Amino acid sequence: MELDRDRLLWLYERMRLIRAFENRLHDDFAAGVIPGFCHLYAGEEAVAVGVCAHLGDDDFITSTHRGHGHCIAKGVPVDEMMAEIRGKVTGCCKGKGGSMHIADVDRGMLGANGIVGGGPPLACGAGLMASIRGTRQATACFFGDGGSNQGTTAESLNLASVWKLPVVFVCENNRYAETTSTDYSIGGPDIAGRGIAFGMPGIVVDGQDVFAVYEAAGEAFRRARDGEGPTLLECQTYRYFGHFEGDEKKYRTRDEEGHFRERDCLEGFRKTVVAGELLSAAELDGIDEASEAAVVKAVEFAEQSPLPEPAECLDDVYVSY
Amino acid sequence: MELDRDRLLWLYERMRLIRAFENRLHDDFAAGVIPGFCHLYAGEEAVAVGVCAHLGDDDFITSTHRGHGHCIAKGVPVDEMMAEIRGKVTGCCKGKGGSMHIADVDRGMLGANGIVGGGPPLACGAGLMASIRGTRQATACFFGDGGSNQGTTAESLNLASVWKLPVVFVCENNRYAETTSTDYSIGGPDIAGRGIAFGMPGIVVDGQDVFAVYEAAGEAFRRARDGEGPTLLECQTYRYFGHFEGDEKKYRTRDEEGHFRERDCLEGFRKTVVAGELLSAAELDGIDEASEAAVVKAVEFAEQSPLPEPAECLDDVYVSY
Amino acid sequence: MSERELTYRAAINEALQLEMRRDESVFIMGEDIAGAPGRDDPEMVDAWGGVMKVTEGLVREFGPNRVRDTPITESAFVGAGVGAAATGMRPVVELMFIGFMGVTLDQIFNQAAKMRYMFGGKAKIPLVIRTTIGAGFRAAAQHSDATYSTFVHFPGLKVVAPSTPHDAKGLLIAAIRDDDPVIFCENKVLYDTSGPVPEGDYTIPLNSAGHPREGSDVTIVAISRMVNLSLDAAERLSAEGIEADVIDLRCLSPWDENAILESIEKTGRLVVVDEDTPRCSVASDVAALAATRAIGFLDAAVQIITPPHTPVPFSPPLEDYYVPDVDSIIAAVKATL
Amino acid sequence: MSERELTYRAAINEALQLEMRRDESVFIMGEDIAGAPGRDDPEMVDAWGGVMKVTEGLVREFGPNRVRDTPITESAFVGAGVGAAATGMRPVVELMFIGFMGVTLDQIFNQAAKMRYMFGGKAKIPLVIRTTIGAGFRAAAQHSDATYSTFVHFPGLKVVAPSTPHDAKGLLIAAIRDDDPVIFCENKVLYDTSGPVPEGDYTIPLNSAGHPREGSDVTIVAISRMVNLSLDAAERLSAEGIEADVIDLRCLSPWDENAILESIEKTGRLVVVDEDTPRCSVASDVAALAATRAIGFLDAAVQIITPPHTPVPFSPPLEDYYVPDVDSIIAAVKATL
Ligand SMILES: Cc1ncc(C[n+]2csc(CCOP(=O)(O)OP(=O)(O)O)c2C)c(N)n1
Ligand SMILES: Cc1ncc(C[n+]2csc(CCOP(=O)(O)OP(=O)(O)O)c2C)c(N)n1
Ligand SMILES: [Mg+2]
Ligand SMILES: [Mg+2]
Repeated sequence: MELDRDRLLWLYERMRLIRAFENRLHDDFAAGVIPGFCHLYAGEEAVAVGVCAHLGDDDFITSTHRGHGHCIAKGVPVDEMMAEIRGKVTGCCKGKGGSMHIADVDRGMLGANGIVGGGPPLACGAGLMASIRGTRQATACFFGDGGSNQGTTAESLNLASVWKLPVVFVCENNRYAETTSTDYSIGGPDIAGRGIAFGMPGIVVDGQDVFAVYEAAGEAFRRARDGEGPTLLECQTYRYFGHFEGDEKKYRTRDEEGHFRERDCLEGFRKTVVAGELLSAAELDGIDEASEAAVVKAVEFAEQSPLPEPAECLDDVYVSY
Repeated sequence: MELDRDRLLWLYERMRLIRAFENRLHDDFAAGVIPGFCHLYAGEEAVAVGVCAHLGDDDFITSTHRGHGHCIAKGVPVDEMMAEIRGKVTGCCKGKGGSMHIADVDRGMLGANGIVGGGPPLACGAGLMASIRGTRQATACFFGDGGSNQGTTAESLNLASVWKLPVVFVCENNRYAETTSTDYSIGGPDIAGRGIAFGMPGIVVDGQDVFAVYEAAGEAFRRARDGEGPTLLECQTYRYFGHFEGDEKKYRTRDEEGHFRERDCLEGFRKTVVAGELLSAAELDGIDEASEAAVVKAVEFAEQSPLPEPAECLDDVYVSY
Repeated sequence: MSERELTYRAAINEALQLEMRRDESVFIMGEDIAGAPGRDDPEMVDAWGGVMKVTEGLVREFGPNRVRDTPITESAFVGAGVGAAATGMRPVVELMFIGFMGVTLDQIFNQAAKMRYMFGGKAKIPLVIRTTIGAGFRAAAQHSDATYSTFVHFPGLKVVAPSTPHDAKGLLIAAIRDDDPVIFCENKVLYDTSGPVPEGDYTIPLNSAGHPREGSDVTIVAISRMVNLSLDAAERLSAEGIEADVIDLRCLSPWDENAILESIEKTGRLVVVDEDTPRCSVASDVAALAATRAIGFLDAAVQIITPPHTPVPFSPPLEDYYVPDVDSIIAAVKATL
Repeated sequence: MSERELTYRAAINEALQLEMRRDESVFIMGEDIAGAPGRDDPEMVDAWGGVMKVTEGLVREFGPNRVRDTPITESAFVGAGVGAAATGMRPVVELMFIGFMGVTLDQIFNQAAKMRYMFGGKAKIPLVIRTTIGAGFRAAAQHSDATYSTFVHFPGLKVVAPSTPHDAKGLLIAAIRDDDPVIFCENKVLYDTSGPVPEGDYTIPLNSAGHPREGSDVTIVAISRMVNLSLDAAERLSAEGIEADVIDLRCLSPWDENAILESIEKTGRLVVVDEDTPRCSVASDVAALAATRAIGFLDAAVQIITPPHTPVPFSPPLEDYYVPDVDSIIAAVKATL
């Protein structure tokens, strides 16, 4: 894997920023200042970051209800994100979308999605655009283990396969869909195999290891851009918090949580790069601090931003009507 | 395979009756006496019959737009079918459904379906009923190669798999969905593999050979009734006529048609049972004649039956309103 | 003698419990309606009881065979409800939010709704789909719709939207016993509201309207949570000497047209309050009913209060602007006078 | 100088052709819109040109990259249209029959329609979904709906339903150039009808009404094929001295409310003719418009002519009973006099 210093720093920075962002939201939700539903990505950072490391500004991603990590990995500014989640007019969706619809089309982030399975068809569309135009743009399509059961996902796997669309399907298998374990909901030995059945490579990846994700995604995007068609990566990971904020997580044990926390992606990264003398602990500590600071700044930005005027409710439905 | 004389006779009778019924409709459509869309099953008889041979009156099937063969195999009387297809009040749906919605719930035929992919969820429901009640009733779910791409089908495969529903999914892979060849539309090496990916046996079956279908379906229904869960049978077959009546079949060659006509299920059956001295040619000839006669009688019944009164349009929407 | 009070949530839970006890063919399914499916650990059983906790406790009484958590496959499990209903069961399926209808509409609109008709009356589909409607949760555009109009439009479906715990229980029991498919719309914002609910079972006809307040000056026809706002508006109007006749349009299809027409005859003025968006809505139907069958009685233009023709926005001030409020109802009433 | 006549089908085909020539970002997709996808044999190319032959010939000119046959996966390919539109293309997607909306509604209702709004106006979705509506083909309950009301109900969508070849071409070109998602409803029964269609490109505003006949006695507002029936009715009424003002409501959302209101002001009488089923329909909207904004001008109860609240039956006498006819329109007009 050819990962230079800059790339390594970027990976850690992004993962760390996601962690800081989500931890802060966890606290802020508990403090009652976050309206609506809030699904946090903490624990799964290696997936979004290892995947998006391969994407430029004119590549695309589609996302899920658990979209903050995808946004940050794709380069959406945290100030605008935090403002959006707080419902402020300076938010990336002017307060109209909130956490569940956070988006930044100009940066290729085609939206979090409140509909499980809503994203895969859209990802096919971005891929189709590139395919028809003959560009080398690629699209990453994130969805969960729960989302893998949705018919729209299966249809999209097939469509991308038969049209050889430049789409990388990234299943974030965090073992649960709300309270429902994959032991219960997934027919078949794994999710990756569904990709194979629909005619593409289907690969199980350690989603706690950003290097593993980075490597698997690298080959997948190469294939995609070279016109060889889609790939399905099943990244095995875990969410640290509840399904949404407020969830008591009665459906899983603290033991299980501990087991996964021991395989934390940030810790793992730190061990590897420090042991391998690729980056120093001090550099990483610096990123830790910078991330926390960036989030503090984002919260300040959000708090100081105005709410939208009520009548703005009426705008932005149509380009013209 | 334990196929006694009666069973052999039944298989041939049913296949032959379907063939006669569909050939007659082909002619009648050309003559302009059949209203609406008409999708004929000729060529695929071995599939419906080999599958339904394992079903009793209290078992269920779900069907497709190409449903006549399924009806006949499940025991729906051809008189009522022909009357329905002609829009007569004596039809099995009192003229309200027509060819595309032909049904007979009392005989476990849960309806042809105008929606590709409409049937599989319904089949899960019939299976669920049996599963919750703990009966040994089984359900066969017919769908096409085209239908195998529909999200509802994938969802149903998964649901039946995780709930171990007593459903046998029968994909009638007749190589085309309208004009679209499976070479174009099916991602992955075959359709059977999708069953495996969703956690059930997925088996490719020669759908021109009623014995092969009968045998594969036998094991599948045993599994289903014994609580071992669903099976996907991909039966490779061919439709002799166009997608619907009026279709010029420009998307395939006469050569290809000839190739499949050479592997006709009725001819194949005849050869096997006569060579094996299981049934005599004369017996089979007798069935041929009886089938033609039954269809003539069905047409007479239909022709002599009245059309519904116009205002019956208003009935049967609700049980009460 | 003090009447027993229950929340809207508890009233629905009780209706399910009573019907499941009464009739073996009733079962419920949906995503996480029990929670932690497949786990034996007694600490985990009933981990959620539904995202809104409406089905809490039922899995403990009836077990996972009749209280079924589903994978996220609305087409398959709603369709399984249709298939189970066609073959003799009485499924109650939870569609978590009405905005999720899009991933399963075919099974509702083309299968459940049309099956009986297409089959010449030779099938019945005693299916209930429970779903949640309504804005106010800051749940944004895909989780806040109140788009029951979509279902009212389709022949073959029945649609109800109770506004009180009492009606929720009685209508749900009626819906479960009914032999046609019923879309049962629960307003999320009402779950924590309380009201008197009789013990034991009772039913409310699926084609009836409620009449929570009598008055002779103006008719207010309202749906679901809008009934509560309309009653508040009526209180305030009463203080000014304006007496509103409030019709609770709890049954949307079929609906009690006569209740509306009789009230208009009495008052000569009509205000319609609906939380669904305005185009092709129940609100339009009510106004159209007036235009086609009560025109001679109308003394003023009909007033319709609905959200604007926009999706539901996220940010609190935007969402608050979106949902009709008491002031707008009062203004509409005054505009008819 | 004789005007060129084209069929409704050919007019639509021409609109697609012109726009595909003009703008590289326009492409079309749907099931069998060319036919025999993937086959090189020149005899097979364009084997169908769409189930209704509307797209015939386009694959020969534009090739399979821009004229894409799809597998049967409406959610995936309609959604792919949304995604392609969001990323800079102008897709025209064919949904073979409007009754198939149920397998893809989420991509239309929750994605295409809401995306711009949810994203704070920072996306545009220049998507056209062409679909077919209407009974009369003996195609039974799932292939005969005219349920555009469902789409009119949803904020974020535009909906048009042309009744003439001329309007079909001009509205389709406008729809393709429009930056919002448009549901374009083609009436199957109209495909073989002919009328004058100018050469070259022209657009018709997506919020306009047609006014094919002027009259001062009664307003008839009609949609799609019902316009033709209404004009026939108007002819017969004219023979009796009754002059109908016929409004062709070719644009359903947005719609030209003023055209309707002005006509009612002039005539004082309103008949609405719609092939969609009655509840929560465009017909209700038109009547509601009258009730809310023209009540002072109405001299008679509004009359609404629609099919009954039933699915579409198969058998010819039943289907003929289902669809509104000229006699029923005439009777409705007379009831207003
Ligand atoms: C169509 C649809 N069904 C149900 C839901 C409710 N819901 C939101 S998130 C979720 C679980 C999703 O699980 P998964 O795909 O594994 O993603 P994760 O939450 O684990 O990241 C469910 C059921 C929804 N939003 N959309
Ligand atoms: C949801 C839906 N999409 C499209 C159609 C139109 N259609 C009817 S049959 C058919 C082809 C079906 O192919 P397949 O499933 O292989 O069945 P076959 O006709 O070969 O028996 C299509 C596209 C439909 N009826 N329903
Ligand atoms: Mg998950
Ligand atoms: Mg086929």
